[in-house]
Amino acid sequence: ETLRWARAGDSLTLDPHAQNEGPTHTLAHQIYEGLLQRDMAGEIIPALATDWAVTDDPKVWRFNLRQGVKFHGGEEFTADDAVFSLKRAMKPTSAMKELLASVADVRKVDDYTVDIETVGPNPLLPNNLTNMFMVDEGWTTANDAVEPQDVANGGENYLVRNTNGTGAFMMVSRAPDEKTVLKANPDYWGKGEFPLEVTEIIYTPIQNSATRVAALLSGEVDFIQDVPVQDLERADAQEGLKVVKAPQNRTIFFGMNMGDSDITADNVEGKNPLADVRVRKAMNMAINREAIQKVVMRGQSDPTGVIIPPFVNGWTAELAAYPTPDIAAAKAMMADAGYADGFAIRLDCPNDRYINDEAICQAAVGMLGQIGVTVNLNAQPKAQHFPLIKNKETDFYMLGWGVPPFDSEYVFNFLVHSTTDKYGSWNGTRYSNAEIDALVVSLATETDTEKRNLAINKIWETVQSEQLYLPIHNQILNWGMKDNINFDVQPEDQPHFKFMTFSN
Amino acid sequence: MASFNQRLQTALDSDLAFAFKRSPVAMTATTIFALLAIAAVLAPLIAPYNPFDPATLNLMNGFTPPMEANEFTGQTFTLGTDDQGRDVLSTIMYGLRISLFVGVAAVLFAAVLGVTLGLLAGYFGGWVDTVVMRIADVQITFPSILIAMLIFGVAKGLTPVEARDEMAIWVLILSIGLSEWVYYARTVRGATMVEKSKEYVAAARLANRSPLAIMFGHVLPNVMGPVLVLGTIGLALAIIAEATLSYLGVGAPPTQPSLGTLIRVGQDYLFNGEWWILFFPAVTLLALALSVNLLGDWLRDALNPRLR
Amino acid sequence: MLAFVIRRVLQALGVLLVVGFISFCMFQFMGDPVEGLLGQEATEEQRRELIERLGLEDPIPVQFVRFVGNAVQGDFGLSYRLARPVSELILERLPATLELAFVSAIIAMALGIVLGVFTAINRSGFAANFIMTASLIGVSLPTFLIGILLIYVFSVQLGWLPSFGRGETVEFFGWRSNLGSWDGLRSILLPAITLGLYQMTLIMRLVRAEMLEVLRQDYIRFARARGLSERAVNFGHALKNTLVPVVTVTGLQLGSIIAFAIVTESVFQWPGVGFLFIRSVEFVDVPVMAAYLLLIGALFVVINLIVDLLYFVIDPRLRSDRAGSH
Amino acid sequence: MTQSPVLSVTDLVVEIPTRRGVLRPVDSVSFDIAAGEVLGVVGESGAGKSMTGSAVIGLIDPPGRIASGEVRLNGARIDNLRPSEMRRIRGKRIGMVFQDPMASLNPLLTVGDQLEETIQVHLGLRRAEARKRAIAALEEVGIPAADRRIDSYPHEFSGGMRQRVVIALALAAEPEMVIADEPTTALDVSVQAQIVALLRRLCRERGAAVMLITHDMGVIAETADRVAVMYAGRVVEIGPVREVVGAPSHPYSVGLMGATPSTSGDAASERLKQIPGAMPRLLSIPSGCAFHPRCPRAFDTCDREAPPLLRSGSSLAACWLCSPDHQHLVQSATLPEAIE
Amino acid sequence: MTAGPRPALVRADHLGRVFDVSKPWLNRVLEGEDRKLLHAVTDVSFEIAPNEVYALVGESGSGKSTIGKMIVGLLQPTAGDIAIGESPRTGRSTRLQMIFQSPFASMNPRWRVRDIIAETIADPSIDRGARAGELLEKVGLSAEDAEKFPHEFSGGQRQRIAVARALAADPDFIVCDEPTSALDVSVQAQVLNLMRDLQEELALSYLFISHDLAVVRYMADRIGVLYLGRLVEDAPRDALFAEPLHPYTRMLLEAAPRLDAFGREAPPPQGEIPDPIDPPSGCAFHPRCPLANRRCKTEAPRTLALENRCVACHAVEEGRSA
Ligand SMILES: Nc1ncnc2c1ncn2[C@@H]1O[C@H](COP(=O)(O)OP(=O)(O)OP(=O)(O)O)[C@@H](O)[C@H]1O
Ligand SMILES: Nc1ncnc2c1ncn2[C@@H]1O[C@H](COP(=O)(O)OP(=O)(O)OP(=O)(O)O)[C@@H](O)[C@H]1O
Ligand SMILES: [Mg+2]
Ligand SMILES: [Mg+2]
Repeated sequence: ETLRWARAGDSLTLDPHAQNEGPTHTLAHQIYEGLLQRDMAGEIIPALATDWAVTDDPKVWRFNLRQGVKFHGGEEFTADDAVFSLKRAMKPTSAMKELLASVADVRKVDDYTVDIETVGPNPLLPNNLTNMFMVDEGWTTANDAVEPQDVANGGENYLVRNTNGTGAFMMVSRAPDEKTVLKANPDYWGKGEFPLEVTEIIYTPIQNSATRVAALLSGEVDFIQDVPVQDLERADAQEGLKVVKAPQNRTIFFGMNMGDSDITADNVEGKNPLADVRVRKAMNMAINREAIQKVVMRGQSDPTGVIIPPFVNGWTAELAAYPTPDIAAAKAMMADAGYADGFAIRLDCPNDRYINDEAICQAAVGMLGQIGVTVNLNAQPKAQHFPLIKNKETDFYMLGWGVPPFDSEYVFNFLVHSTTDKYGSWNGTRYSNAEIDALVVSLATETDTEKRNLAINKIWETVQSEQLYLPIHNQILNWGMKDNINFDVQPEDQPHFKFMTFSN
Repeated sequence: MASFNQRLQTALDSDLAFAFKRSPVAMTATTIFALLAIAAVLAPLIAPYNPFDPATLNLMNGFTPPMEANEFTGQTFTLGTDDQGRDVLSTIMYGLRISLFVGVAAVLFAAVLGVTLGLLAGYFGGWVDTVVMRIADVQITFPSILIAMLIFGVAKGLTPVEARDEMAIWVLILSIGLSEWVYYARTVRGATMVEKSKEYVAAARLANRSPLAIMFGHVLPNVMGPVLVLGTIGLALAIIAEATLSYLGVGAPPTQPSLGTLIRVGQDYLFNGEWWILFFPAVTLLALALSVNLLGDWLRDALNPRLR
Repeated sequence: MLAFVIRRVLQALGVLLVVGFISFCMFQFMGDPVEGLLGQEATEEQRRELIERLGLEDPIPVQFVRFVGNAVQGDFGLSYRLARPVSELILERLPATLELAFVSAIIAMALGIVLGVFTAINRSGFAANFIMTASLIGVSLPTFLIGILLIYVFSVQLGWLPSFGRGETVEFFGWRSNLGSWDGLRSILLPAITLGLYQMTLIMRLVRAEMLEVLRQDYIRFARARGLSERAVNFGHALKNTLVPVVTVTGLQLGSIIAFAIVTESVFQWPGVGFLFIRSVEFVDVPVMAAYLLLIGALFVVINLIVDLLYFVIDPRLRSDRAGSH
Repeated sequence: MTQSPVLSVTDLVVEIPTRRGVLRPVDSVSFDIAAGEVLGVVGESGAGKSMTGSAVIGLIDPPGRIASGEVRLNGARIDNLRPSEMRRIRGKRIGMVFQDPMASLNPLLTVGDQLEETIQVHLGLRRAEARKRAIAALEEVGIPAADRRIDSYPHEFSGGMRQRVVIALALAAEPEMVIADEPTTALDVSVQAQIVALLRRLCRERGAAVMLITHDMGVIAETADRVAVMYAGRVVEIGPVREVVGAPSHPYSVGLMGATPSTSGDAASERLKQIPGAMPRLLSIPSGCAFHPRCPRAFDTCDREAPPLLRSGSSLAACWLCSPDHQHLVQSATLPEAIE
Repeated sequence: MTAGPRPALVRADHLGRVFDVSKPWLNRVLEGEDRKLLHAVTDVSFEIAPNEVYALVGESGSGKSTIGKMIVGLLQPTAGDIAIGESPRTGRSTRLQMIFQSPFASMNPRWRVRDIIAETIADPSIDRGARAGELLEKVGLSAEDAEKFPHEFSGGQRQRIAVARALAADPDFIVCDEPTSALDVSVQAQVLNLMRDLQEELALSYLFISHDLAVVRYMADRIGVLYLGRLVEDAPRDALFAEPLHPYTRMLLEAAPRLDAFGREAPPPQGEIPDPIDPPSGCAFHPRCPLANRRCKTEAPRTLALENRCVACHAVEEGRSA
């Protein structure tokens, strides 16, 4: 079966180690494989490694490789290739190196066995290997591409436009941003293990969402990612089409600068209204999350009171509880805090990053207006939005955060710890609490799971009582496709087409 | 003072008025335009809601179809509501205000700038002419969209974020005006060179009139005909340009939507059956631009002595 | 004529320099390329390194001189987003845009001239008046709305024509063309109509106005008085004289067709330079944007030059030696 | 003048419907022109001279039209022909020369193109032959080095040369009848003399009838055999040139001649005769004789009834003074010298 | 040229005007061309006495208008001087006025007649409206006409308004540049008569420019004949018409159609006016001149002052012209 597939963006490069980015990985996953992979449910399953375990030395993981696997070019996959690929992914120009930061060494044991030694014990290492693709050593070296493409420096190498993986599909042709054609790999090792019903993939990025939906509705494509929420119903209702959904590992929320004594984005002189927790609570209370869910998101979101989705370690139902909107009570709290007449503030918001991001912000403008907070909305492309947060140039902003390792620590490191060299790079709240910082740091080395979870709980309690963030909802992923396609939504938004089946 | 009635009478008897009374197209277009303009000007008085005040919006009213009660709030809206629960009718009226204001102001700006430069270039010739026309050449190299994006980029970099919403309108006016002045300048320059060589200008020089007095007292009134036509057509162009820019997201701010912003928003809901969000603003925009264009077209013919 | 060409070229270079400066300056104010390039989790050190490598800390005039120097050699640097030479990216996509513009221009010119002549000759006929009024709708509808409507009607409702992309393309000597296959032709139809409609109306109205003007001239009366047929008068004499101003405007319109392709390409997902430009603006891909603006400037200048030269071909009065004196 | 006329116009009326009413720029105009004869048509601007010429050749711009009357060419009616038939007459049997040689030629085509085109249409020649004929035609109108100049564009000729080209074009198919509408107004005196002489020579050689429209009395006096004087759309006087110019009957003709300054004679220091007022606009043509408000000798009949052409000497004049009933008026007051 | 019996009101002294009609610099460099200069007026001298009408005749392009504009100060001469009264002229003076050829283009169509006339009134103490009405009546229109716009008048009436406008400045001297060439004969007669009456009544001087010898003969006291920017003959009217000396003057007189010359078939003059940018060598008229000899081709004739008139012709000088 030929599958015509469209999504908003295109892969940025074909070099599998040059970009750590969703759409780029999605395409790479069809062509290349790692030692491990996540299946359509997000579970880790064997790929080029058949099994793996920590050795006696808690710092060393041993991987047994699959035998008889051939690259598209015919070369056999061996431990040399695995060592070469992992080392390549750790090179300075690699975008994957942070994921392997804990790796001290990679060693070939025999032709089909590889050891990975980490700096300290790292029970989560396999989580970081699912996007770590294997390339052929001989082919890569022969084509002078030992160093991954130097994206930052505008570099280019052979792998940027040529592929030679072990995956289920092989490249036929590619015009970036326009069209990519793949065909089934006749010698794929997974025959019998995966459905492999797709024989050809025609991949067209369609950025404009209306056009993308139109393409699906008119039958020009079979499968699209990122269906606009308003068109879900129509697409679902249309004869021959269906939409499948799954919660995504990403929470949308607003951040507030509570740390500075005065802020520039407001109209209050000499004071920072956001520094008062009553104001933050009042604002939290003014947000009508259900209205946003019903109207803006058309039900395609899970309103939440905490900035992590449920699959993440540390999440509890109590944390996720959110107040019912109560304008009167919120106003009272504002008055309490000395802002009976409200204040004005600028809200920075992306308009091309999250599902209906700008519309959510607009809705918030109206809701906050009802408790006297006059919000000036500044919606702009992500390229301009994110630097504001990183450079601490915004006092009130929208952000969405995914948690690939499925653990709260990841969130704390980036969003709760005060900003230092290593931590808190995305903490736009300027929140700084030495005690909490110490707790966050301790999580990395705490091996006792219970103690660790207690610490996590403690941190979350503080975050919630301080109302560091105004959480809105967890996003829901949805894919639109022909009725005869059987495919579940993958929580990382990664369709692996070798799993796709058709019913006729 | 008896002359007012007399002048009115003269005006009504004039060729233009005569042609007007004879042209059903011109009359219809004027009526439509007048209705739209009145709706725009009086919007704060006659619009059922104030869509620009976010605090009055109820998000739950979002996506209410025309003339149907909202499923959560039970409210009914003549033309339905948009994604933010704004009454589409009121929003169109307020959006018209923006579109018309931007259009008229941009045309005035372009006309004043273009006419002045055109007069100077045409009257003085020489290096004044060269400089003005070379600037015009460069200007025309950039189509209006690019000019607008450019000005937006610059304005965005230069203005504080708080001021942007207010600035947006002025930036629109500036960018559309800047992309249109060339047409006025070229036309007026040409007409001025023709007028300048006419003997009445020599007569005025003999009366020791200053060049400025001649330019504005003598030449200007005689080149206003084409300027009027350009202005009318330019108004339609400016309205469309504003809509396009707002559609591309560099125009009116989303909290103060113009017709283009409304269409941009509405386009997302075209395929799922919520047609009214796109349809009514689109029809309004079309009606506005069309009526202005029809008027301009008619005016061009009516002012052309050879077609009379 | 040589002098004329040289002067035009010099002027063109001046224009290009100004355009270059403007496009260069413009992007000094837009976004931060470093963020676009490195993404959310980059370290301070990486950022510093990159800024240095891109020379973003040099004074602006230095950056501009470097920019011009490179631009002259066709080197616009590497796209921040795609990490490939900009010139290559643009060359890759230019055929799509040029072809779209070309087909639109052909549609616009062919229909525009035919309808313009028709409405001029049958000035007071019903059909002519109808076309004239209908044409106003053409100039009153913004491009994006036309595109949306066409997609809605012809792709979604009727399912006749594709709604996006180039469809199947055929390669001729390295130029990927839509015109070689049925699918490609179907794909180019809607975008080309969207893009060309406005220009068509303009050209039609212009041709009509000019034609009416020319038909009033004495030499047309004289041609009639010599017993030439209506056909010879209308087409042999009037149309040819009409073409002089039409050529200028059409030339300029061709330039704006290419520029307005931004809107059309984004509505129809047409993989051309305009689309590349929009994507680049989103990613603040400065080199691509600068190169695009320069490209548009250069296209305009070249088209203007060609138009001016066409004048020489069409109008013998300009060819004469006495052109300077009157 | 006994032979049958080449062109015969009878009671021609041209009407132009406008939104302010129907205009009659030509009203009951009749005249004949015989072969080899030059009929001069004089009158002030707006008198309807050009309109008459256009009506004869069937080139009145819509919405103007011939409302009544007949135009006959060698006895056959041509005012009611179908466009295609009329086209075969234009250029072939009636040639026309317009006032402005600058504007009469298509600036984008060479002189040769325009000549050959015309010759091919009318004489059905092949291109090469047509070209030969074209060169011959240019030589005939006195263009030196015609074989080289034929490939020049109109702007490469001087005004006088251009008018020669126009004449060559008008006469290319040897028409029986030539209408020259102010062929020299745009030219200098010295060139004017050349062009008039050329036109007269060619027409005489070919025996063509000529309708020479002008407002220059002097040109008429020297060139025409007979003269028609037009006023407000009507022919007010028509007759042999010596009589109409030398001893006019109609008070308007009298005034016209008296108002014309001259390079000869002795009256240089005397005042010019002047007719008060100006020609009426077409919308407000006075009742009766259109000239009566300006006429020093008008009497009661004049504003009631329009006079027909009445015999006066060997010419015809549309003036009640020439009517036998009013001869007593003529006799009682001999024509005053000055009409003021 | 000659000192008249009375002190001159206007004196043009070796007046010259050159227009630069060269192609742009780059073309000249590339095409190896020189600067092209058009000598519109060369070495023209004449005097106009108070209350005298001096006429300039000549065919199109002979430089008549250029001289007129230089005299009133609309153009600066490139050579020679103009003296008004005793003093050399500096700047424009409203005491010199001009009447233009076109009755249509010479009045701003958007202005009322009153304003058109009042614009030239120099004296600020005068009641402009009243003065305009007065002047209108003087030129044979009515004072109420002041409220109208130019398009409400016929060509002849407009030329009367133009006269009124010229008179508004209270001038001594008016340049009339072909004031009647756009008018019909009957109207021309009215305007010419009016101008003559006013000249007598107000003791005006005119520089009367025309290409029509008959009109000139009617209006002028003294006539200058121009050919290609040079004054070829300058004589009192009667003398000129009775005995034209210069062959060009003769040719003009010959070519002018005459009301009484029925069926005249004189051979027409030869040739056309040459290109002023590239005029013939020597005497510019020699290619068309029946009397031309070798000297005429090489040597420009000087101006010969005869009794009360002057002429610039070798043939006259050599006595070949009889
Ligand atoms: N299309 C028209 N509509 C209205 N009136 C017209 C039109 N064409 C001509 N006329 C009028 O018809 C009258 C006769 O015009 P015609 O051109 O025959 O005059 P003419 O005697 O040739 O004058 P001239 O000497 O100026 O050429 C004029 O009053 C003119 O204004
Ligand atoms: N501004 C100018 N630039 C260049 N050449 C000029 C200019 N004004 C006049 N000339 C030239 O000077 C010469 C004399 O012009 P001028 O207008 O004085 O002639 P004229 O005798 O008044 O002719 P006409 O009878 O046509 O009015 C002409 O060859 C003309 O082309
Ligand atoms: Mg005429
Ligand atoms: Mg002149």
